[in-house]
Amino acid sequence: MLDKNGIAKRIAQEVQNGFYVNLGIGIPTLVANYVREDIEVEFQSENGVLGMGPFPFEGEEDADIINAGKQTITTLPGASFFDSSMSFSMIRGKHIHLTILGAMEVAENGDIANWKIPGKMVKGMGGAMDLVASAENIIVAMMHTNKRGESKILKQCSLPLTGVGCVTKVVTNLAVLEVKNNTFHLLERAPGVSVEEIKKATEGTLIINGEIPEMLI
Amino acid sequence: MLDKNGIAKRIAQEVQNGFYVNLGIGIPTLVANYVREDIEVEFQSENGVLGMGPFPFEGEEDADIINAGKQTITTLPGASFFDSSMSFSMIRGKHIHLTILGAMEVAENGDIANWKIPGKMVKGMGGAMDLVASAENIIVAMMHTNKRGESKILKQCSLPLTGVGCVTKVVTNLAVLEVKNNTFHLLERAPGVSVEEIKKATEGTLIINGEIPEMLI
Amino acid sequence: MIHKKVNNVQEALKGVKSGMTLMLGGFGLCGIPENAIAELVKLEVRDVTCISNNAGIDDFGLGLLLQKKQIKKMISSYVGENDEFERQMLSGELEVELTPQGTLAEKCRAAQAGFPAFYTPAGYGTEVSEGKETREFEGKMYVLEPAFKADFAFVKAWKGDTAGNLIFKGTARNFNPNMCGAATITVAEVEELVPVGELAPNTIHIPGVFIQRIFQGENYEKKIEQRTVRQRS
Amino acid sequence: MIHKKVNNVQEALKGVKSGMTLMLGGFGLCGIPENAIAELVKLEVRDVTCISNNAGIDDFGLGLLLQKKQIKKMISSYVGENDEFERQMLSGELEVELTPQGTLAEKCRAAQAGFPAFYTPAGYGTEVSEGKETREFEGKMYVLEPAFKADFAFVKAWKGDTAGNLIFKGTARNFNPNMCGAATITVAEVEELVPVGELAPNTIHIPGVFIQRIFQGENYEKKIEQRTVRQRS
Repeated sequence: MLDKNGIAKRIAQEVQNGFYVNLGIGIPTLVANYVREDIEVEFQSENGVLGMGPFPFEGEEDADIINAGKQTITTLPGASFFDSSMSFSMIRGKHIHLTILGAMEVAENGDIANWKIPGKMVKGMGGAMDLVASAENIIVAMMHTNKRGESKILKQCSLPLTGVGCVTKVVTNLAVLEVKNNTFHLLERAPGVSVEEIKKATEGTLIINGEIPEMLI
Repeated sequence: MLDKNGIAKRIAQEVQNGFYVNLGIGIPTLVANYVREDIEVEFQSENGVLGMGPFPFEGEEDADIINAGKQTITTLPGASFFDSSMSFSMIRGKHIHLTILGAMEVAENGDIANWKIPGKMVKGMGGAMDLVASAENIIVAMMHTNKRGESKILKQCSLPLTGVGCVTKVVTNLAVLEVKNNTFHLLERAPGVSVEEIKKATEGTLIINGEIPEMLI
Repeated sequence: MIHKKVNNVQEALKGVKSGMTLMLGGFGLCGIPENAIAELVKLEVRDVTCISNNAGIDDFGLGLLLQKKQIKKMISSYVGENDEFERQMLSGELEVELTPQGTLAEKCRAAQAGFPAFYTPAGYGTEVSEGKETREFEGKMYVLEPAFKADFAFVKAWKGDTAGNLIFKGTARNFNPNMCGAATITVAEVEELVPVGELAPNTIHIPGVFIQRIFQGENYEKKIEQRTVRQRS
Repeated sequence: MIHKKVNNVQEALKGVKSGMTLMLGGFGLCGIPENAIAELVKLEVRDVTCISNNAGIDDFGLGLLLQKKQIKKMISSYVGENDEFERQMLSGELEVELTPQGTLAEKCRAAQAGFPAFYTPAGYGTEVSEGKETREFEGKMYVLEPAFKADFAFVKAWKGDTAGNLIFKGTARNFNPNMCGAATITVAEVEELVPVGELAPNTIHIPGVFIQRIFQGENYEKKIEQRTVRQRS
């Protein structure tokens, strides 16, 4: 089974050379730490920066330079700043190759819910709705089940949707799943996790073809 | 009767303190020369400059700094450069207070034609259609009649329109006309020009109320 | 040139009244118009509608207006950092319209640029598109979103000149440029107000034409919401 | 960072074929991609559709492509400085689509920003709106204009870095930024190509994400169409 860093590490393998990548808050933010050094990649944050670097050294934080999670950041050579409208031009115009974000629920038709629990939690969608409506390559980083052990990989989302039919891949603490033809296709198992365990933790239709390899991370 | 500079001089009196002004090619360009020095004004050119100054001194021309008439220009302190999309945001968003442009025909309902003579002259509308569709204060600078002595101040435009119902004022070599309620209202006569002469040169409905003063220029 | 300088925040906010719709720049606490917000608290205007990506934190930013219950309605994309906000929203004291962030930015830009409405894919098929016109273009569905209408926009820039030209810094830029000229009156506060001619025309982010009033801001706190650092190795 | 630098104009134009739709920046001869145009002439691509505000003059800019009859269709706002253009248009050899300048700019920006279409008041009630969908918003009429689709965009900037970041100069900016990312492949040529890190992130007009290829341009002529000067007094 993977922890949050393990999920991030596995997703980092999906980052290809030349990709512009938008990382959501939470596990996705960790992905930047695990991308291979020989891969050319630039991270965009929708609040208006491209070419994000690591967190600043203590004492070098600049209140005017943050990411969409409101964390202080640095920039790498080649970085640029821009306004919100241009930031979403990049996103809506499909200039960002990969979007990695968290979710509360994912459904077998690619629907995603991650912004609202009616009556309980209403933080807002931030940039997530724009991202999932436009990105062609959306990887969700999430736990396979909730704290009560119930599956979050569903036939249908029960929470208000963030976007419809948009998720292409899901990486959880248990597995890597591809979303296509209204089903989840099991691609990889997390280290030490059996196909049976994944089946049990998955409510949505799960397609298992042949031997399922264990992740290499 | 006014010459081109006279028309420009009269129109310059319409420029109020605090106005951003877009000047079309031809007579309108001359208006900048006659605005009173104590008036705060900034000239915009739709190719992407605000705060235009006079032509450069010989030898100081810069191919990268031109106006929409492709003339080399200078900028004044406080000037800015921007892209075409932002330039028309200023225009479409009604941030420009006064548009002065030339015309081939103006009609009593405020229609204007200035971009095309079918089969003869097709230079294109440039920014004129955007300007007349959005500006709330449009002054046309033109000759009252064409070379054959025919009126260009019409009941209805015969040429393809640039915009509909948009012209607010016309300053010609003969008169100042206000366009309202689908009629031309004679406000001023050019020096030495009689009301009769203006009537004869005007095809559109002309309203003459009381004594018509001669322009003060 | 046309002078836009006013002497202080009081003059800059002249005409702001209860019941108005206000736009406020900033992302989280980054690039917010701190001086204008402090003055709005002092003015005790009430029942205002605020268009702002976020709602500040409990004791800073728009949280200060929330504390005093001056806000009737918030139009934002993310409001998750503010307990008082959550309390007022859940109790029904505060009306909240949540809008996708890119849609929020473009509704500002549409107002600035004279577009009445625009089609965006964001929110299609979700509750955000409920009751809204939707339309297909080349096999993809879009939602029609109208431009914002606001009485005042309050933006904060790094440098500005007396003609209203603005330059922003880093990610404090965010929504600020898109809100310039998107309201009837745009008020810019700047960290450094310079004489006209000092900003190179080629480096200006927002030309003064979009700004009605500009003033030299004071005592910027620039609070950091998430101070994240790494260790020197 | 992601490297966008190619070694020369030949490499930059790889894949350009007859029959394609090309966007070209510039206003008049100001800010046009001189190197790309020269190479298009050499490549002898034919039947291309060109989206460009103007069509150059007889012996420069897009006039060079017109001379060789390489252009099938021009989409422009103003074409009045070119006799060969007029001849080809009146004889029917050349198809011409005249579009209001602000609409032209926004059709580029819509393609860049992922908007399928937009409503503009420009051209309503004129032959430009004939056959197009029109619509009223709050008592004013608007025309629905679709985003452009193009295979290549050729833009010219003043400075650029190897990550594709661009800074334009003066009014040579014009349509260039709006065309970046508005075609499948955007090729930027620059007067000065600098190593990554030399352009301050806050001064970049167009981030490299919109650019696929960048190269150091050569031998810029920068012809002036209307050399207007005043006398020293």
